[in-house]
Amino acid sequence: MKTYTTLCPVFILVFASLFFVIPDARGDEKNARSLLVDIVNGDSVGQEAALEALADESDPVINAFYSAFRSGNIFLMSTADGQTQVLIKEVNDYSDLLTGEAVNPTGELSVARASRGLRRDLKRLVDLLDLNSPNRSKKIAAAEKLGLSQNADYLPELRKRLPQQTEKSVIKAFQEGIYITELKVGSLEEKMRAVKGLGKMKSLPAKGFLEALIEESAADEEANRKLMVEAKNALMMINSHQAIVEKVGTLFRGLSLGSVLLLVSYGLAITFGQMGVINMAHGEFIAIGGYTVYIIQNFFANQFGVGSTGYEWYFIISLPFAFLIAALAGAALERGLVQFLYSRPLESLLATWGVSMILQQIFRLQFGAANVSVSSPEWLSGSFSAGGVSMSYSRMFLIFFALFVVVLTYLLLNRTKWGLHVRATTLNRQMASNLGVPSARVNMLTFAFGSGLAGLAGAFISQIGNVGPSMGQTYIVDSFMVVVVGGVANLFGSAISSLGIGMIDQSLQPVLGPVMGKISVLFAIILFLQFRPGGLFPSRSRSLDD
Amino acid sequence: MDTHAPLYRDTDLVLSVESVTKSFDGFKAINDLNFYLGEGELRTIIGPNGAGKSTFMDLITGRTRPDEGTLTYHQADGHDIDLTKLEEYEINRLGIARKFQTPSVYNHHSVYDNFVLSLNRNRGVFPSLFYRETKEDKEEIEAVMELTRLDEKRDDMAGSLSHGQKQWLEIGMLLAQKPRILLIDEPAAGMSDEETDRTAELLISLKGEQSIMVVEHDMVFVRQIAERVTVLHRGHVLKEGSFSDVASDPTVKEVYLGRSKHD
Amino acid sequence: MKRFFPIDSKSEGLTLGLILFFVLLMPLLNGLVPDGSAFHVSSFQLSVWGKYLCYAILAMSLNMLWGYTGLLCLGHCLFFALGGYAFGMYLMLMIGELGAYKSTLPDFMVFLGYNELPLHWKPFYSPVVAVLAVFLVPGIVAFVFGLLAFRSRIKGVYFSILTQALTYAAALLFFRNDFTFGGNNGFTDFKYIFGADIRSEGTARGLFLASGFMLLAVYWLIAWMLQTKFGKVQKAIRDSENRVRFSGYSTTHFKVFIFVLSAMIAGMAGALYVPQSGIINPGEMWPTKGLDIVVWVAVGGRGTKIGPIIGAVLVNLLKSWSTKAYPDTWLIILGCLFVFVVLFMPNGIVGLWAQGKDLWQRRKGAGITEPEEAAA
Amino acid sequence: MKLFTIAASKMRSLVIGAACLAISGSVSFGEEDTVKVGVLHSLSGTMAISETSLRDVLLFTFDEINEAGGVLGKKIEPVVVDGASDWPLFAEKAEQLLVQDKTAVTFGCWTSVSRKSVLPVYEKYKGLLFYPVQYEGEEMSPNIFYTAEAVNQQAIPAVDYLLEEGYKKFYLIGTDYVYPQTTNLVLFEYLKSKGVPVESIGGGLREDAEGNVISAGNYTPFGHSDFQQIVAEIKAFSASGDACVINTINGDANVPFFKEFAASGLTSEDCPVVSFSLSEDEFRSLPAKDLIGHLGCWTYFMSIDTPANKKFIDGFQEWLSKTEVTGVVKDDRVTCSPMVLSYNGVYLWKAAVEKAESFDPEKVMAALKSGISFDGPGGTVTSQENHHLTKTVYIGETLETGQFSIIKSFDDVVGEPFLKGTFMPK
Repeated sequence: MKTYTTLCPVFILVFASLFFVIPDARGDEKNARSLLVDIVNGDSVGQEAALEALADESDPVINAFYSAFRSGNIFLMSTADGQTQVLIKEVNDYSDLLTGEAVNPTGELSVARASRGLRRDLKRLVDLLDLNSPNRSKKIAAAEKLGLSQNADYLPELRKRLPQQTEKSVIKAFQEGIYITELKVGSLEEKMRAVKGLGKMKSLPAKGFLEALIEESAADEEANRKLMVEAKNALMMINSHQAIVEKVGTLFRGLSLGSVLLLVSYGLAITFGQMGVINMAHGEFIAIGGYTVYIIQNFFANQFGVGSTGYEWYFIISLPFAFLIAALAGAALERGLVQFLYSRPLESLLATWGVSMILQQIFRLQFGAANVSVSSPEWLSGSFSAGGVSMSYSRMFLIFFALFVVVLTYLLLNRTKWGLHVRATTLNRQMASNLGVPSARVNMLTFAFGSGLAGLAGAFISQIGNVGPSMGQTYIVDSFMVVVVGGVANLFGSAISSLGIGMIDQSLQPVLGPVMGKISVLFAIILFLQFRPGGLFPSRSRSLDD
Repeated sequence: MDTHAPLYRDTDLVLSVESVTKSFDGFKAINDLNFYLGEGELRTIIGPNGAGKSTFMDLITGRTRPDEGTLTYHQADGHDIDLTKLEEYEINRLGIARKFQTPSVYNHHSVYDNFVLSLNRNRGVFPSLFYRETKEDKEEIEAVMELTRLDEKRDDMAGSLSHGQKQWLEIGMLLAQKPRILLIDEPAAGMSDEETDRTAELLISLKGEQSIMVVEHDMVFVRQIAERVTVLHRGHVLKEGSFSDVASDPTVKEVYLGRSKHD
Repeated sequence: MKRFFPIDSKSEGLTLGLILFFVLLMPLLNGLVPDGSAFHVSSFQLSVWGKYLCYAILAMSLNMLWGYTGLLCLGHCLFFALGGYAFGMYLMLMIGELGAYKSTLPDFMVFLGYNELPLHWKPFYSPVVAVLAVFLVPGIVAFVFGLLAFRSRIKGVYFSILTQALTYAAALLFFRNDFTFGGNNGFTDFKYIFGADIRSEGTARGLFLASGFMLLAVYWLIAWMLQTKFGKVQKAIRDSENRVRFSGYSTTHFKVFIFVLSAMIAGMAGALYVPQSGIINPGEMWPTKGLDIVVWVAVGGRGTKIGPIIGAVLVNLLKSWSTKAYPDTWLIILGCLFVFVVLFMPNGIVGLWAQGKDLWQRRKGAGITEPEEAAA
Repeated sequence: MKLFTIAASKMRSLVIGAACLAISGSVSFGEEDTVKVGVLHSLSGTMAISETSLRDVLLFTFDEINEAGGVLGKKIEPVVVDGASDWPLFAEKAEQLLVQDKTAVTFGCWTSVSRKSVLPVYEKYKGLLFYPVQYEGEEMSPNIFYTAEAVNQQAIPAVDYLLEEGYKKFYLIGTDYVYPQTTNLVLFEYLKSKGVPVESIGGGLREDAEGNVISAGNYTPFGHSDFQQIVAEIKAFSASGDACVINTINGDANVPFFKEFAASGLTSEDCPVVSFSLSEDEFRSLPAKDLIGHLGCWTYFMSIDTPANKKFIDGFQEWLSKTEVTGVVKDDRVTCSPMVLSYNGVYLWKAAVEKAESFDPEKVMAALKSGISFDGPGGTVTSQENHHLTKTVYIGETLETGQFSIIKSFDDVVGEPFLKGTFMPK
């Protein structure tokens, strides 16, 4: 394995080369692929030159190369004739970096690694190349990123490409990048224009730079008075916009936290709310869901290879499995234990707590005490950004799925015979049973359904959090709170309360910090229940005497 | 329907309920109810399911609060007390005792202790800690046990009594409180014919000493004890009068038999 | 006489006598029997048993609430910890300048850059204040929470869940470093208690005796209360709260009183526990600890006087033994025990006798004994 | 009340049992050719995630030493107890090891609170404890030897490296307990002493009434699972480039943090995260592809290419394959710094015992203080007078395999437990 030296100053040269045509180090024309091979094989001088030359290229292979290089998927292979061939591995297939032809590696492979500096340079190169990307959001991100670096070298590049842009949002991003850079490197006149422009477009990223500008200018107040006034104006506009953006951001984050709470507590709302069983092992059903995803992920990784199209499906496939396996475990628990305890809810608490301890230790013995790693499929990675608010795809998916669960549960409970039976049993177990509701089966199915929902929740949590033996413990107190606040036996109430708690938690966090935020929410809930002991939507169907 | 003028003015009143309304989620369980109970009177309240009988009892005993209207208790010394401001135990201490539909006794206490707990004294936290049974207390309990024919069961756990005996025990516990008003919810439910007869006898024997309100479904029983009957319908007094008057009233018949006309 | 010696039977008296004998014997074996002897009790053993006695007191206090009044508190660990913290504050100040920083301030304060002792710490130089606080702090917390909860008729499962949330929130609060109670590390490394060296054998004996006598005192208190009318009301609330309320009792007052008393006893147990365990940290308030206590009571037999003591000692002995003998599977063993107890021994170990008798009678087809069952 | 007959008999047997237990405890059946050594780690509960590995490596080390003839001719007889992530239980178990089992030395503890909990016990019985996990310092018990990394063997070199790399903005984030708070406070002072302006240190500051900074950085509760807000803040903080994150988040909470970090589109090229609590072992539970290029700083990495390390890893893997101890996970095992520091600890103890020619903790400690060297898998370590070790510090960046590739090393860094105030402007 070769080591490479850091190439920071090289980068500046790359841009210089955009204007002054520096003769290629080798003298002959090279395509992007051969330049990339140079980067892998070359010494620091060769890399420098190759990087410079690459800046003019726009071959998509550069992007693929970059992600392969950073994740150890570029290989060196000694061929029979003593030459070294550079291979790139995408999913499970190797191809020759130089020619792009598929290769079946025969010799010994060694991983080629990029140094941190080289990777950073490559990343900037990729960012720069993204200016030409057909993908709109990549283009915007690139323009913003370059602008934020306030590097004079990028200015001409941005200016040059601005007129070519057609889409409004892209134009805005380019203009923003130019302005922000001008704040630092422009003439006074340019600065004035930039400040005004940034204020007008309510540029959030510019905020810090404007503040810095004001501070700098304060030193020489006389000369910069006008600029300072303008900058303060712009800052005011930005601040008011920022307040809105923050609210929207908080809303989204609250919604997403609320959806997590909803998913983890909905199963409990059914087993606890509808059936009156205090299932302390609820958290372990969540863990069952998480581990199911883990097993299926490993299976797919073995079967199709990480990153393959087949692998990308693992998460979707694992959802029904997570549901089913948790539901089966739930059914087993109901038959084996819970059914004997319907008349003694507080004892179901104790017994299921014992079950929870057993399950946790079984997870530990089976999967090891450490958490296991579950990675998101490509289509759930990354985020979507709109007007300064960034929303990750996994969280957006989560919100939609929470909605789906709510609707599905509603339909099941209100449009099916089973649902009718469940509701009847909730109202009066004895009566329903006397009226011919097959209560044993209904109970089992209900409990299984609730547990299945917990499994689904676990599947989702695997995408945003831990999968481990005690992952369920994190959520158990929260889940009970959600159900109690919503009003036991009222699923709609649980949905509302989880969203509400999520929102309040997220709006308190920026003010109080995560720890005090959470504590305040808990105390608020305790107080709230003093005034509304039945929760948001109290049920009146309880028999009168206790 | 127009509101009734007070129907009962010929004896002293113990309880006046005026223009009381109570609704749950927009459903008016009690709707502009007016009701008066006289000293020593035995009143029976009947009405179809959902007429608001239980809610009515809940309102008197402080279990729920009215949205509108007044509930006034007339003390023996002439003072009036607003019941809507008081908690259940305070109302009970005024002398209003209530028996629930399903027998509500202390299953894990002996019959004797059930009565001890029902005596109308030493009911605060500290008085109960330092309470000592007096001769008087014993005598009172013996008397009630005899009345309810539970003296042979005195050391048995209440939980081991038969359903009918539990009903009697609860009635006895009410009597041990020496209340001025007895509210009794379906006393005959689950009793054998013989027990029902005895219950009727007991209630009639109490008449005059205590004011009694009985909510009952069993018409045979109602006929046995009824002096004055109030018919509740949709949270409102539909008819008030003697049993025969009420039984022959066409609207009452309609309410009980042909409700579809109104719905 | 029974009024002041509220013992129901000879066997109960015998049991109590045995406990007293045990409490007196252990320190004697520790102090009088020489180290090499087979009958010597090491001060380690003594402090382990001292801790079990504290657990037993804690279990008794919960049983008072759950077994006899039907209020299942999942946050009883909070009161235990609060009592422990209150006494721990005194112990921390008694370290004086013997800490790592040779400062009069507790180490963690020096550590976090405090220049001066926070105001609410100052009274804890006085052992009298500390002992009062051991009762008052849990008492006040229980009073405020209980008053709010019982007034708004929160009961059953709701009450349990709320108490769990309370202790969870409190634990998060105490985990904070700037809450002035040492954050996650809590209080450790005590040196002196009432002027005596906390590490000496004599102190260990003293603490053990104190725990033992407190256990007997609490036992006496509970037994005495049970045979008063108050005790009957307590059980009546468990069976039918409405009937009690409609018999002219303010169940709210009774419940608050019991809750506060129980919290104070738990606090006292915590205060006795801390010098013997040598540490108090917010982990003691974590919701699972609250469940632990419930399990002790359930295993021993709730609603019985002796059950919680048996349960607390037995479960802890089992835990202590199994964590060493089966480090990998002890959780499974314990979990199975809970499930077994709930399913087959609803009245715990103490209830086995009655259960066996009942079974025998039923087989004979005679007698109806209702299983003792606490109201939910 | 017949209930009590059974109660009484139960109680009776309980008391007898108790007496028996007490008696058995006081008798020790010490065999002449073995020496008892305690292993005190959490094998259940929340900390089992990390601590079970240390138990495994300790048992391996004992076997390795026993095969080579033991210590002073005696075979090591391990006594393994479970602290169960329960701190008072740690103290109890420590006392049990010292009093009942009469162990010559204990290797154990992970969290600071567990160490704080057992510290008085070791001081009371004049025992000896080896503590192997990076910690906040500010402690030097006469009865504890800290093979652990002190703050100046992790955080300071890491920051030096970042400054050297040209990073200008530092965001501090951690779990709300003593180690992160202390480390961040020390770093805050250090960064300021290096000329980093206060505005460039992110995460928030808290000051006391007199304006002294008493807390720097953003803190979350244990097991925190929602990092949306914090990552949004970091994204804004790093927008202007040259920013990095200094992460002292503990255990589990790292997973949601890194998942959120990656999901927001941030990569190590934009804003690297340097973590002090994430070793190879913890990395197994993190999705490696989200972590490429983030940094770690330890005194050992599994990827160290030396014969000593190769021998250690091979030996451990071989031991794993044939061990019959229950609960040992045999597949996909890695080695990491706390494991190696445990390993080093055992060998240092052995060397010290041999130097002192005694198992007496006080003599062993004296030998340790005189300076004993051991060529461990992470390079040579030397015990110091102040109960800490001099060792080599490595900076590594994570690869997609969950391993670290070493990018810089600092030789012979002296462990210094008391750092607070060191970097304050005088």
